[in-house]
Amino acid sequence: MTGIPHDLRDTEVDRDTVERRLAETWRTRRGFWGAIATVDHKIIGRRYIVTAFVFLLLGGVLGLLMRWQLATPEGRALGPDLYNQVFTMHGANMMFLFAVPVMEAMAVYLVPLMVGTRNIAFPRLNAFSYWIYLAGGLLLWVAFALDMGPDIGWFGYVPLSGPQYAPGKRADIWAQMITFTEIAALAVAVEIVVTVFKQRAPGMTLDRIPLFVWAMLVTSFIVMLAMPAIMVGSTSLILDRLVGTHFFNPAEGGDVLLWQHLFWFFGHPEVYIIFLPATGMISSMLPAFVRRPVFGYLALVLSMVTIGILSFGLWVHHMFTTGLPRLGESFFTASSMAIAVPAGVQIFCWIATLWDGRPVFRTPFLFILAFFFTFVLGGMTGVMVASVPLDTQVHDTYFVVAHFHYVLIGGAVFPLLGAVYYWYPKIVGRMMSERLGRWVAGLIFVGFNLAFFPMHILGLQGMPRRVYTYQADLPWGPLNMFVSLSSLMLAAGFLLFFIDAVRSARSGPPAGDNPWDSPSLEWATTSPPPPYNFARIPVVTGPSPLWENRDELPVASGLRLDRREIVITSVADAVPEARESSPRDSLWPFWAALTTSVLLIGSIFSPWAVVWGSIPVAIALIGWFWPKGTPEDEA
Amino acid sequence: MALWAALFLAVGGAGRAEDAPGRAPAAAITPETVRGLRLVSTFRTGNPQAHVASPQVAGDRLLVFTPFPHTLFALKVEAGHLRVDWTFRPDGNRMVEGVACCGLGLPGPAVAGDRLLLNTLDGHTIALDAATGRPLWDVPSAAVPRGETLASAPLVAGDRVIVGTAGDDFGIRGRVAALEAGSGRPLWTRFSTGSDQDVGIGPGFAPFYDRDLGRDAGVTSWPPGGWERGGGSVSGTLLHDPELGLVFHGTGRPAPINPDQRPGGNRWSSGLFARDAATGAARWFYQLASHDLHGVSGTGPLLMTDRDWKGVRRKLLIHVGLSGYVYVLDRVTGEVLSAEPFVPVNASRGVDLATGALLRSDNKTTRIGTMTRDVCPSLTGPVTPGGAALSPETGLLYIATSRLCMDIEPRPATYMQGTPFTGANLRAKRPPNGSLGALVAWDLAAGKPAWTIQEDLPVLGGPLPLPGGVVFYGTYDGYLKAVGARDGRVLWQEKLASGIVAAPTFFTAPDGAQYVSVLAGQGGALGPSAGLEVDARDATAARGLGNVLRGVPPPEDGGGALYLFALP
Amino acid sequence: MKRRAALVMAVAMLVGCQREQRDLRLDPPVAAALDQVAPTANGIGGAPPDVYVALGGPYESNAYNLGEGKRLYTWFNCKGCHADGGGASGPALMDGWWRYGADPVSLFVSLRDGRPNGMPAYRDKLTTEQIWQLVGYVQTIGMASATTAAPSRNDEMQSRPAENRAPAAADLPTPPSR
Amino acid sequence: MRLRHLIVSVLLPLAAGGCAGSQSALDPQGPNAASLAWLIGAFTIVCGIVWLLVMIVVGVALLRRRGAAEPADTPLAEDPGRERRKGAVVLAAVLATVVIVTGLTVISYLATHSLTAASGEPLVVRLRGYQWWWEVTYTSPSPDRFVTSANEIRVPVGRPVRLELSAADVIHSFWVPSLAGKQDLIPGRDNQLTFTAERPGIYRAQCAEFCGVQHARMALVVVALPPDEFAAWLDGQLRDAATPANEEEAAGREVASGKACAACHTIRGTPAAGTLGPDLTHVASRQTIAAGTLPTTRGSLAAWIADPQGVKPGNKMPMVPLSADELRAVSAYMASLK
Repeated sequence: MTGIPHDLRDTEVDRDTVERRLAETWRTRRGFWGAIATVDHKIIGRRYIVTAFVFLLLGGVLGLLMRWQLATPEGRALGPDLYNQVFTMHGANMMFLFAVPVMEAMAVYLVPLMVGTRNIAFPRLNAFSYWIYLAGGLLLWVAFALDMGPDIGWFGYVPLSGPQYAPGKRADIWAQMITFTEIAALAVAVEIVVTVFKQRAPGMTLDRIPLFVWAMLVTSFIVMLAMPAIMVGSTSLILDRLVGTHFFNPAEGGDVLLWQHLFWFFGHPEVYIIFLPATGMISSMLPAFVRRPVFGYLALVLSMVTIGILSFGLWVHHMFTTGLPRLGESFFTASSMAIAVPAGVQIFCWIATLWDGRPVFRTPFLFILAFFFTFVLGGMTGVMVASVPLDTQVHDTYFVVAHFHYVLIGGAVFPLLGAVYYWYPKIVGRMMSERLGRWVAGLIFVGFNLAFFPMHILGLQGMPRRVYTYQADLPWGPLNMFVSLSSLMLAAGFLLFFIDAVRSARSGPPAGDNPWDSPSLEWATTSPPPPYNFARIPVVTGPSPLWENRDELPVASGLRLDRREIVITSVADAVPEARESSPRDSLWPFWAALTTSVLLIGSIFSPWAVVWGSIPVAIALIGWFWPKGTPEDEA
Repeated sequence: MALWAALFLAVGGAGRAEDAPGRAPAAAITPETVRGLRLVSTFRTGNPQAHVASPQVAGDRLLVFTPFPHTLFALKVEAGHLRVDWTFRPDGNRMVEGVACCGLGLPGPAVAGDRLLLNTLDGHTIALDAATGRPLWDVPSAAVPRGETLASAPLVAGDRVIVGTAGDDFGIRGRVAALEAGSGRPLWTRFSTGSDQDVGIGPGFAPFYDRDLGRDAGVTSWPPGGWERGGGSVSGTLLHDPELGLVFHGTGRPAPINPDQRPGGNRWSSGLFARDAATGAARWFYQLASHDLHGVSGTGPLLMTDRDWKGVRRKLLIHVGLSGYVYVLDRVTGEVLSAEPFVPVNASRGVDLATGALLRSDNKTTRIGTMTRDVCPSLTGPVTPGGAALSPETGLLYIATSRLCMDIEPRPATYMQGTPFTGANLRAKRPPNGSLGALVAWDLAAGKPAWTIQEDLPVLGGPLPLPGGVVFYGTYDGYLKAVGARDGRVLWQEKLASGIVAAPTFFTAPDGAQYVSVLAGQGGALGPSAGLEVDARDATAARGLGNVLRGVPPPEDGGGALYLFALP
Repeated sequence: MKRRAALVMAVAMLVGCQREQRDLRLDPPVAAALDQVAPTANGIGGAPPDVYVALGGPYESNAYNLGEGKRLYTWFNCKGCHADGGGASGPALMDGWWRYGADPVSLFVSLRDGRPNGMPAYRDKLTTEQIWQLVGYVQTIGMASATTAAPSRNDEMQSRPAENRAPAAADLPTPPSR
Repeated sequence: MRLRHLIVSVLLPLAAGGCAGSQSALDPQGPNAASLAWLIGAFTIVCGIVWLLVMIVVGVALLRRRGAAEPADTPLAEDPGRERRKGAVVLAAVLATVVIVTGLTVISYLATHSLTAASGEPLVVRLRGYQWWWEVTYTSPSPDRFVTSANEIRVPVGRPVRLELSAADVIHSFWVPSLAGKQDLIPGRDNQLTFTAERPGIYRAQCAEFCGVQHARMALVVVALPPDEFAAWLDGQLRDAATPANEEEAAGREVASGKACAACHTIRGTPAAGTLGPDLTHVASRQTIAAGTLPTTRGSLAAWIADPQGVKPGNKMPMVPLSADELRAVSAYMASLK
């Protein structure tokens, strides 16, 4: 720190010095411990994204294993026990370790850039969040490798997952993995809300926030309201299993349906936690490829908020066959159907955007088109399963498997893959291959539809979900074989995607700051961005800042260079209010995550782990928050 | 000579309860003198199990019958000292310990002239020479491998011996049999379930209530095959009325406890039979509970008395029911004259005297897989078979009660011969108010208690009312108490080494001295409902008693000891 | 460093496998061999069959087998006499003071051949594997096993702390009922 | 009504097979399933049309400017009037969505109502789900006419059947798609399902809620019989098990009542009275054994008894060691229990 004058402002020196000094202040130290200690949202976001995609790859392999087993009747590839572990792992992995984290990972990387700040709020919490997420993922996968993988389905219905019918620690591992991922998700949600509310670039009023940021804001609120339900549920389950409480034991006053209510009170919003960021990605990418701002900004924001609110009113449509009162079921039919309206608003606004647009058929745009095709179809089957009587026929069948893969893959993964192609140059600094990208989009789109559309028919033909095999005299054999073969095509698409992503990191053409000529702030800095994101904090004058200010973006100045300073702005109008220093790198989040992991894993085996394990956690937290006289303490 | 207060008032020979033979010549023990009672002698039996058999008087001998493995001691009292005259030790099949639901004890022998008739737990009915203890004959009456035991004393009815089997917990098919007293030759056997022929239902069968009619109801009121293991044990009191030539007995609850495995009325379980003593043919039957949900077994005490009932002289049968009601029936017709609760009851709302039906409480029905909480009384029953006695002096019925409630959760039961066929988790509980036990002096005419003495623990040691106006009873915490027969005032008490689970006995020695004797010995921590090695940390231990008796200190020495008290 | 980590990993894997492994089908020859216990003359204690040792005592620490044992305990009417380990007409099991000792071979013989004071023989009702599963479970009632592999409570009436919550046998005072 | 038939006939080819024993929501054989199939058809057509319209509009939107010469890149140039018109169109589309969604809600509500309305005195059958088989109890006002069977529900044609659903262990779900929608069997709760079979036939059903390791092999069949045949069959079921016709079967009966079989299974008329596994009194009269895993033949019975864990790994039936002769005898006996 010597050599830097105290209280050096960016107004006092030239741009080169600013950048040099900022780089010195914001850089991550080299070496192993430096990497562990970093709080740079870009490094953590990158880790998050890569980890999530590794889990996608692993989960995909599990999916292929299932299709291998189901390709022929009476298949012998996996036994029933292993198959049950595999499908549970597939579901739990995809939902808890891939879909939610990857959306949050994208947000961790992109939101600070899109709102024009230098780091995410609570960056140490952000580091902690990643380590916890990683530990949860490792817990699940190491357990699976040890033949201790959960075998109770990703929904873990009691009493099958309860103490009596799930001996051993398989179910506990599943339940505790949820705790890990939910802690991680809640941490990120808090960071994003605060980042969006308080760290937006000056001038970025509420109606100028990029739609992806809006989506993440709504998502973060859903996370904060929905995730506690599942944590209560999974903790209750662990308590039932370990210390013999009776939350789900009907004999002693518990209720097995309580679990389903808790689970789906989380589980349905979960779908929107995954889907809303994807709509945000669509809304944010679309302008670059149709060369127009998105139509109906306000309608889109309102529909996202509406979806966020409505998503809490539909959970019972997962429970239509449990024999709940008819009146309640009718209410949930109506509310489940009602969510089609805001979803429709979004679709119509995007179509209206397309209508006057001048489409540029690049890979991300192809994925957007694939999204339209697939997601609208999934939405239609969603309307079908919302109907109580209809659901009694298709519930827990392959029809539902098809439906939610249409919604989740079509509605979330396609936009995500588009987003990867779109933001890859920003993150890596190089373009992904357009030629391979077209292949990827084509293979995935065609493979997906060939693999999953027939499942609708299989479901209507009576094939239940979660069966490890079926008999030869049932009429499902040919379609299953077709599905399994098609899944290879889908897998080939993903394989190509991974190859492209890895290869392009080394040999892709350099991207430049704004390869797509996009209008939002993240393209206003270099690719990849420097540790401090923006040498000078941009000032926003409209919803499409880079299009409005083609020549030069207005900037705010006056921030100190010798410490990590960010601008705090007001919630509604983004008027600068204060300079705040952002925490520096620290190893404590890592230690805190490590000790928390030890506590959580230990508490699978003994409730005393909570007591003794909390001591090292407390030490780590004390270390984390101990005043050290560093610049951020002074602020 | 004084057979006066034999535990069950199972009156043999001629006569009714009031004018039992051998009444004490003069009431020496009165509320005034009882304070002077002194311990004069003790005798240890050497058996650690719960002693539920009261000492018996046979001629000038006092008989002490230990729990399984049985020993029958014939003692003589000579100037306040006890001397063993003879002992009888039948060979025992020790496997019976595994099929005895509720302890290894049973009441001692019945006296028939110069003979003693003895039931053993492992299913033998044995005739002994009362003078020497030499066995005269020995016939098997119950099959241990099938789960049958004998839990009640044989009944002497003229030249017949009536024996009933126990084993509702093991899915037996309850039966009652008559043997020729002289030879042990079987005369007739009647079952509690099955075809009319097996049950003994024929042209002479005339129940008071129409609902107890029905051809082959012992089969048709069961699911197919259910009656073959439907319980209905005859393990309670057997009673003989020589005037009417009838034998009365109750039938135990249907098996298994889980009601969903035995849809239907489950005839002829949980009821009372009047049978022709000569042929075993049923005269009438009254079902205490159709499709019994709560263990309304008919195995509670049965007594008889002839009284004015609402102005009419009637021959009454009194049944102290496990459902918690004192039933007063006309023993000629089987009509229920009154049924009033003597312990806290919420499993039922009363008895409809017009139809005889027990009115169930809707919120206390039980079904498989569902726990019903706070059902009173408990399945273990509010009264033991020997827990009630009538006093001709006061006209009151004295009942030693357990005031237990329960949580019950029927579970699937599978029938495997010789293993329990119960299908319920039970957890006994305290009643909503009051103590776990009480001595109730019951006014039959009023249908309510004249007075009640609350005891902290269940009262299992049945009452002994004496003509002088004193009632003796033993408590679970080891006190022998004497209370005023009319007012329930405690007059005298003595702490013994172990809990008392049998009724005291009064007798007059040949030299005219009067004694009160009591056989103490509660067995293990949870008394006669369990074996010795019970761990009350399990709430369901000993049919749920673990839950209420947890923490009650076990006796220092639970084994049997006879205490002899006399006035100085 | 790396080698040590690998070693720890390997041990963890072995422990994990042993605890969580689910052998759904026992080979008939193994089952037959598992029947070859060598009890002492008085039927108390004895040598387990070689195959039992070779398999590493899979019925005492394996969660699946213990769970199956618990199911069999209810299914085969053990509860009728021994309650949830508290005992009734049969002796208590949860006090850990057993007439024939806590040795698995004693328990196996008790279950298979019965005992004279009322314990019926289950030879014709259970298979050898099921008897071993019951042996393992009954040991957990007596708190003789590691709590990490003991079953938890059932979905029914709560009668006592579940096997995995009970104190270890060593911590118990003398049997409270006597 | 014509529309209904049209829809059903369009969908029918999808119900591959459509033959007896099928398990398909598109092959309705009773009024419930028919009404549900109609509903599926109606939703499919409405949703299909909507989807097609959206795709057409997307396609047009993409193609209408393709040929146009690239104008100057002025993405922010905006025509307020045009924007307003687009807004109106979007609004109209949203309103149309509201109308369609409301309509669908109403027809699904009406369908729910039509399902709950049943006519006639129903046959009450208790169905209890176990891991991994079904216990079926035909009730009657007279308890001695209760019949317990397993993995097969026989119903009279034309008479409503009310299933009283309960679960012994974990949650299961009863689903016979050709006759009705599914309903869960939940421990601690009572559910009901009423359906009617209109035509004689064999309808396969399967557990639809994941219930553990053998969830996949927890099937049952619903056999719809003409009422008189059903009555005769029920009378037959009331009889005790057939007496052995020859020495081999007699030997088999000895094995069945002496070995571990009797601990779990009931064979009425013999000492075997266990209730842990399916009632075997008339096992050979049922279509399948092991909950739809194998057809009932002497060979499959032998295979099943010899190695239940090989056929259906993880199920609760143990492998009881039997000699070859015992196995032959017991399978002969089982095959004789019609």
